[in-house]
Amino acid sequence: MSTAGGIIRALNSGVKHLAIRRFTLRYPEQKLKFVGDGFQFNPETGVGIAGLRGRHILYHEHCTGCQLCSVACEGIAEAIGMVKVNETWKQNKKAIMPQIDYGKCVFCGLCVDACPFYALYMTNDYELSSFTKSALIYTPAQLAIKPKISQDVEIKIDDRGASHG
Amino acid sequence: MLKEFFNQETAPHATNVLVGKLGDILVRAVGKPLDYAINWGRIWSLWPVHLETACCSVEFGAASSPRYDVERFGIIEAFGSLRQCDLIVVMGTITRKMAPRLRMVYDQMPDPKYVIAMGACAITGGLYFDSYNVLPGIDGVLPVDIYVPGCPPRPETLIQGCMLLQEKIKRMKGA
Amino acid sequence: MTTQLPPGIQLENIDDRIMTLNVGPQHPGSGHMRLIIKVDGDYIVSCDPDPGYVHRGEEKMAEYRNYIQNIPHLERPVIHDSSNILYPYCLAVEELLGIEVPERAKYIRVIAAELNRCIYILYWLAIYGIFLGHSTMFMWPAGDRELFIDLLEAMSGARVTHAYLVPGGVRNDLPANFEERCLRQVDYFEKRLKEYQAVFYKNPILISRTEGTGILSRTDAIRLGTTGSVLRASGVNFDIRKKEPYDVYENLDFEPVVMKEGDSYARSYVPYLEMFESCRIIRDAIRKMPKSGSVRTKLKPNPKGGNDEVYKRVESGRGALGYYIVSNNRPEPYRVKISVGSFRNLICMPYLLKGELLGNMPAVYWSLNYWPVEADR
Amino acid sequence: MSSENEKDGQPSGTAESSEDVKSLSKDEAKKFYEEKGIDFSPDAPVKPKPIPQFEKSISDKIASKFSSKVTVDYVRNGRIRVSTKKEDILDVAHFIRDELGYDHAESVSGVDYPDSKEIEVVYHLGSYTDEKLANQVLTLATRVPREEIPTPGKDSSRMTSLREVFYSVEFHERECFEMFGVYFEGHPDNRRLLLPEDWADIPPFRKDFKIKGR
Repeated sequence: MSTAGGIIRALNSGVKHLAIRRFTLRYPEQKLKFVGDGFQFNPETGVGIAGLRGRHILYHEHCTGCQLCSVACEGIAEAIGMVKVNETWKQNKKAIMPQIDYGKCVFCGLCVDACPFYALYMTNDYELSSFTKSALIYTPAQLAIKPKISQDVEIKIDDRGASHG
Repeated sequence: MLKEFFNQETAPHATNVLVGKLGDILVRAVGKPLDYAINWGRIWSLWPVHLETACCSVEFGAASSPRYDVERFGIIEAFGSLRQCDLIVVMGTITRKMAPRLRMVYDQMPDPKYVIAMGACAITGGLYFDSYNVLPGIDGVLPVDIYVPGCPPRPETLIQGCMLLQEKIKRMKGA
Repeated sequence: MTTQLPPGIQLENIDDRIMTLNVGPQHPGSGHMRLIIKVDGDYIVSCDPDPGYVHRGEEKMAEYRNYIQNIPHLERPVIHDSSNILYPYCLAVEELLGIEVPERAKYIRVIAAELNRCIYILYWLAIYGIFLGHSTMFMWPAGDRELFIDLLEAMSGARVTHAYLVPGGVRNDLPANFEERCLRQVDYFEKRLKEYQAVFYKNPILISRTEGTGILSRTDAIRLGTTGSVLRASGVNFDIRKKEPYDVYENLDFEPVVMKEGDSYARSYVPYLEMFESCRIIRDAIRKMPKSGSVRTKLKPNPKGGNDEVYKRVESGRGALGYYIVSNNRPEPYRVKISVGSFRNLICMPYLLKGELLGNMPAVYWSLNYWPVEADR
Repeated sequence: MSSENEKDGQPSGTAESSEDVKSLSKDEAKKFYEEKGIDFSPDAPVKPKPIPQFEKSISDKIASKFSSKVTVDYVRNGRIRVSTKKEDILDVAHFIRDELGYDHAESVSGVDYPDSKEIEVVYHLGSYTDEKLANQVLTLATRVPREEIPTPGKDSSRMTSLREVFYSVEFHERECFEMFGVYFEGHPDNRRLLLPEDWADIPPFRKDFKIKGR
């Protein structure tokens, strides 16, 4: 008899959840909001600024072609290669800039930690799936584009449970 | 066109052309809607294999959790029987010990079957580019349809990859 | 004939009565590992675990990378417990390089480690539920896990592979209003956690499947050198956070959970109770944490360890996790050995499954808190 | 003498090399620094730490029992390291278990030293039963000969298994066997554990096994 009671109690606690808000995030329509504009690094204090570690953004006007990001990536994923760009910048005589292969990148953010010139940051963009492998290689020109994102949904907790907006 | 048809020498070729054209028209009239119907069925009932190859299975599990709920897209929770599956999500690193098993699982699945390479390790080897026991990506083992980058990818990225796969299936030949 | 075969290869005797079953690597009741099980009818005669499907040679690769480049690598064995697997590495490297950690960073590390422990246990519980055919118990922990993932994502910027702990502190400071949000979500989570009782732990179906199966006695638990929740479920009060406190655990208020039964039920109940203790630690740590200050000691580029060796261990989600690092005056370690809880609990598997019903195999196997990727390294 | 050389060499070396080094590749630069004898390691003198009493008493017990057979390498807070010859390891392990109260092995790791032609097998032992030893880890190390061309299981790199003493070393020793080629005599199950079934190379954790591109 106690077995039946236990099963009924278990079922009952599940049935109670019919009255609870739906927790599901309806992904393509709703997108989660993150802290800040992505992971950044302050070389002066040596401490990062909290944010999501998504796709990189490269500021061409700050990049000096010093290769520190690719050196930092050397033993980790070897995702960063330096390529020639057809641009003339005063600070970048060699005209080389990082090109990132997202088929290899592990989004650890140590390349951002390595950049002393505020040139390489990470953004909130994470939608990178593709049909081909070569489309995962982002050139410096592609990296310079700021991603258009509308992320506004946050987790909400009230008496009727947790939900997304 | 008609001239060629009555010419003795070119007649067989012209007949072939005619039959081919008629076939094309037939395919367009009947085959396309049929393809569309078949593909529509395939899109909304993808059954992934329950084969965890490495740590990306954590995020695959999260994708079928209540928050992301891939069942909204017709991708049912990972499934035990291979004979009823048509999607294999390679969740991460393929080691030399696992590669033959992965191929064995793939060969047992009925056609048509689709492959999603999930995570940096499955795409290129990722962190383990110089490891002695890890394959540099699964391209040599399976034909890959969709690449989902990340280490591990967020469930959103995986869902986006699944949506791309659905787009791809839509444009595939039905039968 | 058999004497001439090299070690590693042997011939198998065929018996009519005994049947050999391969459980895994493609099997709904196993992870990325294989159990070669011999059954006589419904009873398991012997079990031979065959791990190595995810052996990636982390320890070898660590010898070619410097102390910073090793960080993303060494967290990969347990990505859903990545703070805890990096914790002993950071402690060991700090001792090798002689780095002092700021006080605030110590507290942030503890918070990250405890949040991560909850994430690990909830994932483990979700899989335990689905192994036993209880799909509600997959959905609830997998959903509640997202609360903590959100918190760690706000701290570190990634869902699971945080790479947040570094030798010398943490990568970045807490975001604004983190403490408030953390306390709110922890409160809500504790409320949710209590609901698991009726649906899972007091459920007669679960009790009949797990109670009395796979009993590991106290002496055997010690003899086999088990660790973590497996050990504590067998009545040994051993928690490294209490016995050998690292960072600020000695200032924090918690009690290790110990049960005496030693069966699958106890092994699944101990991690559940540990989550309450984790919540207690998080609350306590947020209260005692210095409100501001530095969080990271700056390292020299390419730091070198001396001619020394160090063994550091912490309590992770699966038990004691130790790093043995030998250094020889170079930026790269000479040898890194990770002593992981999963590998230490692997020895229980042939021991506990012998004589058990085949149907109880998933209940016993996953109650050992075993994560194959970590065991293989 | 050497320290004087270093002090003389360092400033002049760095001043000269600052221009040269940039054009050198990584390996060349490394060689360059090694030839100049420049060391970047911190040269601050290491302060001797006080030797903790409780750990000292344990190490004294071992040292007095096996006077010449064992050497106590270091005694630190919670950590003791004892090394012994491979012939004596069984006796020492019995003493450690029965008299001192260590009851399980946390890990068995091998360290390859190709220069001295030895492989070191390191046992980390802990205790669950003794409350006082809970924060102690005793490191028991021994060295076995190392073969240039290994044939795992058949060459001279072998030692007595400690499975009889510490039952928990079973899987650890199997791992050590396949990763270093150290054969454990008396172990019932010296089989392959983690590596693929068709592995035909030398044991991978030996230093002469090079991974791709390194």
